[in-house]
Amino acid sequence: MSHRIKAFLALLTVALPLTAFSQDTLTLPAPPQEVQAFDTPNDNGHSIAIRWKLSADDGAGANSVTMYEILRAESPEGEFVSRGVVAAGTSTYDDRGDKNTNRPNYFPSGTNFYYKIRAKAGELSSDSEVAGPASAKGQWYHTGKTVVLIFMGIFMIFVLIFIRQAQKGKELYVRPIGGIAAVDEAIGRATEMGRPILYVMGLGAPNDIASIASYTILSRIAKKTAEYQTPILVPCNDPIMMSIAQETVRTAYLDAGRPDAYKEENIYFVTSMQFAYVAAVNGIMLREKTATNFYLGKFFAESLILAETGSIAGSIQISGTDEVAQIPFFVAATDYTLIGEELYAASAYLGREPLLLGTLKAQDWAKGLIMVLLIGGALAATLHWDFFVKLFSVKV
Amino acid sequence: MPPLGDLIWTTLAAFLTFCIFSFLYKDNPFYKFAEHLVVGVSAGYFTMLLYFEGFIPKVFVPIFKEGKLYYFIPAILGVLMWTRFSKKWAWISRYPIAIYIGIGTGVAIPLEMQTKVVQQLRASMTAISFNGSAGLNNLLVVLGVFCALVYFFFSKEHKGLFGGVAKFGIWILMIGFGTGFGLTVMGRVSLLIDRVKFLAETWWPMFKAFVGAVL
Amino acid sequence: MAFYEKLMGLDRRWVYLSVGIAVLIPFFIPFDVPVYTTPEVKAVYDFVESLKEGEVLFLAIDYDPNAMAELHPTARVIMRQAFSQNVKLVISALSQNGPGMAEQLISEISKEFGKKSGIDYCYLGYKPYPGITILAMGQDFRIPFPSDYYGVPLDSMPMMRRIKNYDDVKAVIDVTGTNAIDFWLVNANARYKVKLAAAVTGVMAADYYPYLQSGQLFGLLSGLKGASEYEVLANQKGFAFSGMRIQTIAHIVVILFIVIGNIGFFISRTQRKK
Amino acid sequence: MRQQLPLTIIFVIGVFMALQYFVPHQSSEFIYEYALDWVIIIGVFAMALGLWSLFLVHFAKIQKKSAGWGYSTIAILGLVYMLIAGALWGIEEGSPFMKIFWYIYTPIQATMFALLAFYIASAAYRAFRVRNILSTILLSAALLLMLRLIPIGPLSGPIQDIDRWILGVPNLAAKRAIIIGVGLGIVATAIKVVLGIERSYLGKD
Repeated sequence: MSHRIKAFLALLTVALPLTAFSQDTLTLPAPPQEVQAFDTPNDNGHSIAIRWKLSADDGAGANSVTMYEILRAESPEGEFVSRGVVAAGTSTYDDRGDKNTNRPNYFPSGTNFYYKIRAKAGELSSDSEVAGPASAKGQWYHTGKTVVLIFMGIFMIFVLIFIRQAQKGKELYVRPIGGIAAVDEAIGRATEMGRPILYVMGLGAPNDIASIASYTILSRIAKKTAEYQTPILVPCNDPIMMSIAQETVRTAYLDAGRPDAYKEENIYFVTSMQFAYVAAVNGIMLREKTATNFYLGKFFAESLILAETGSIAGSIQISGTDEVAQIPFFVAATDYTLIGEELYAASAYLGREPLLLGTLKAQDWAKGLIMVLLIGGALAATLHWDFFVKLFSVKV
Repeated sequence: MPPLGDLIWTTLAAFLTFCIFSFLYKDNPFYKFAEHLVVGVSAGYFTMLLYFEGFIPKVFVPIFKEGKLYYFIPAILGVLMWTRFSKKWAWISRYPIAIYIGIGTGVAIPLEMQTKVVQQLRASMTAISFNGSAGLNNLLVVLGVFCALVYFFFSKEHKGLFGGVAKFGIWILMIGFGTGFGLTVMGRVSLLIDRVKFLAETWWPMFKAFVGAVL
Repeated sequence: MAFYEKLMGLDRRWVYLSVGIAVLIPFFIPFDVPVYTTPEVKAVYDFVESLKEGEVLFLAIDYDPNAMAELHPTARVIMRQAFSQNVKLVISALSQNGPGMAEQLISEISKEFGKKSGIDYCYLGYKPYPGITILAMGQDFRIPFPSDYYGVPLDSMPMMRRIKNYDDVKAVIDVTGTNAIDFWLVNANARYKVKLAAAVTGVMAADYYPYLQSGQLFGLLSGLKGASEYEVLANQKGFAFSGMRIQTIAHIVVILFIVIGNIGFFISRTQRKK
Repeated sequence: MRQQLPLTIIFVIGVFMALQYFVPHQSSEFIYEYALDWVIIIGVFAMALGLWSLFLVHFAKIQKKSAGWGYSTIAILGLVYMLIAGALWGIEEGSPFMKIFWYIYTPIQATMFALLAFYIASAAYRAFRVRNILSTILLSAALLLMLRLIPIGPLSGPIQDIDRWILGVPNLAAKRAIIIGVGLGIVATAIKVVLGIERSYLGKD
């Protein structure tokens, strides 16, 4: 058969199913019902929430609806513009936009808008009635985060109670933590061997709370090294951490009555990049032969490199981090590890000031409350008291 | 014959790779060379990154291009940090540091309370039952979290029943640490595989071709 | 120093040397290591193996170049297996910067098996909103993809004449590092009852075992390990197998040293008790 | 006065930023983004202190010709080159600046990272001894997870299921307890800083 006829036949066979194909969708899909448009709660005032009832032909009936298109206009009869598309089976949409005027998808706050939803089945579609007017408004309080505010309030009350108790001189028992008890012995060892102490504040940001905890511990350890006359090396990963470490150690030496023994050149900036910093600290450990290494703060993958190099150099190593993924490596490769929360308790243990011990007691009470809520919540979930469980979900 | 430029740079990269690996044997001049080189290079790199992607978009553009004069305030605070260059005026740097720390801690209180405490607590509130694997697993998770939290109590001595529960808690923690360790071995080995692949499949053929061509 | 003390206190550098050798040797001496194939991988292999000539399989390559290291081997071995049995393939790439990478793989393997676009396979390419695209394909592939990746209309493709939607494909295998798999589960498997299997990154795998137990997925490959098992089943030992082989040897070395260390430790404790 | 004012600043800013978290309004969003810019800008300016300290340390070694002064010159040269190259030819792809990044920094960084494969083996060898209950549990959990990759024939099936259970139950419980503990520790420490109970980092004179 000549080429042209074969092509014609091929076209014919293709066309047939197509005509048959378009036959059964001539009937329009049922339009979505009860469209509502209202200001999205708990937002910055630049979005409107739209809800509707699914079209009768979505998931049932002709089951032909594949998607819904959200259309918006400035007035009921005005020109409708498409604002977004959602898959069938979805009945909500947040029409959101940018807050500053010069951005392309700027969404004005406070202006009235009208919405309608178009149910689409292939090329055919049908529109719902127009809903509106609705205007976007910014809220001043995020109701979804109330549970966080309550938790913060309770925690604050515990702190204030136990601080006042501590100020009244109430004796407070604190269970021993291996790593902290070993600090004096570790510094003593460095003094005997006449070798320096290495203090690494971690690779977190200067205002990471783990870094702040590390400054408070450094201040107490520096006081001891001032008394023991042992040099302390603090290679820093960030200029601001360097400045804070210099202030902390200088003040510790001042408090210990030995301001002249403070050497600012021992607290210096190495570099900001993770593995270049680790390469340098490895060099310090082996060349300065530090007797005791402290790794306290936020650590990432480099934790094991520091810990293994330190143990090659034969130093006593006390580590502590709140990075859950790195604790296993410190536990395996260093002599003592402060696990997660113990890093934050260390400064209270070392300082023993009543205010700090008071906050520690508050932490324990908060933990007790959480354990009660934990058991209560599990029981509530089992008995399907979903209202109780829902109390603790945060709607961001 | 590979392009000379590529060959030199790739060989340099391979040489530096060997310098770092030599640290496994012991600290040596090659490692010291690579270490100091990367310290200098990385400090320079980060500084220029801070300049082009920190100073220009956050200070120069807002103030001089967009006329947002209120961006002068953080810039002045930044300059105040330079008072640390002199011993006499170093105390002034306490103010930018105070603001720096204040913003960090203020943001952390609600954020960490939500993500680490409330949401983890909410995630543990699952239906527990004694039959059916899902229910039983949920029960064991809730008990595990309970006992591990008991271990973290500071102001109560680990004695008697309380001590027993705490002991069970540290066992759970140790299982978690062992799991964390065991899971990570594969990831770390693949890092080494990539380095050896670079040497064996990128550098070596290129180097061999060059040596062959020259000889 | 007694023998057992040596075992306990080996110089670290022996450990480093052994790890180095364990990783280096396989690069030069190819040798096989038995791979245990898990049932969830075998289920996918057996299914593709059971497909007869002319039957159609939907292969969704829904990942970006950054997940390539873990997922490309799976896409490659499944595609080669299907083509070697003259099974026809409909291929999608529903992740933003994945289409170019997927196209390279398709052209490489189709050239290898002499397969033609439009006759042996149809590469649909990328459309935004994976949820809507997967749902619309349940009605008709032509709704989201009137023409394929190269701009050829589906209606003019001999292969696509009898293929309208999921009812005309034997199964969908989604290779992804993103949440596209959730859309396949809800919009394809649940709504149109199409048989679905998934190949995901190692990190994601743990979350998708429940779907395996519930039967929503008939098979599951997890990261490079799943790919290496599949390569062994299809005896196309490639990238995944060689990678996993080194991992296996390295893990054996680590475990050996743990055992050695403990043997030395046990003997020294019994000695001390005497 | 020098001590009191910074503490009040921290208290005011700390409380304000903590409460701002609960205000979704556009102006609160603006202040949040503006405050984060402050943190970045102060950090950018502080880098000068870092470079100065780096320069002092290495320059002192070079001047006094103390041990390793040759290496310090390399560090200074590396630093100066990157500063000049970045300033003159920019930091886009293909610039000499990025050439150094791809062929000097990246190989060293990747190889330092790869050292972990060796160190994880030696740490396992040294630490995983059946000394006491805790180290035995640590060792067995790690072993069970590592066995996933070892072809031990019929045993592999049960190993996979045990691992899935360990990951899903005890490991999950341990991680959740630590995270909740850390969360409380962070909030407590942050409150101590905001209330001025923890103030050693500010220094005294």
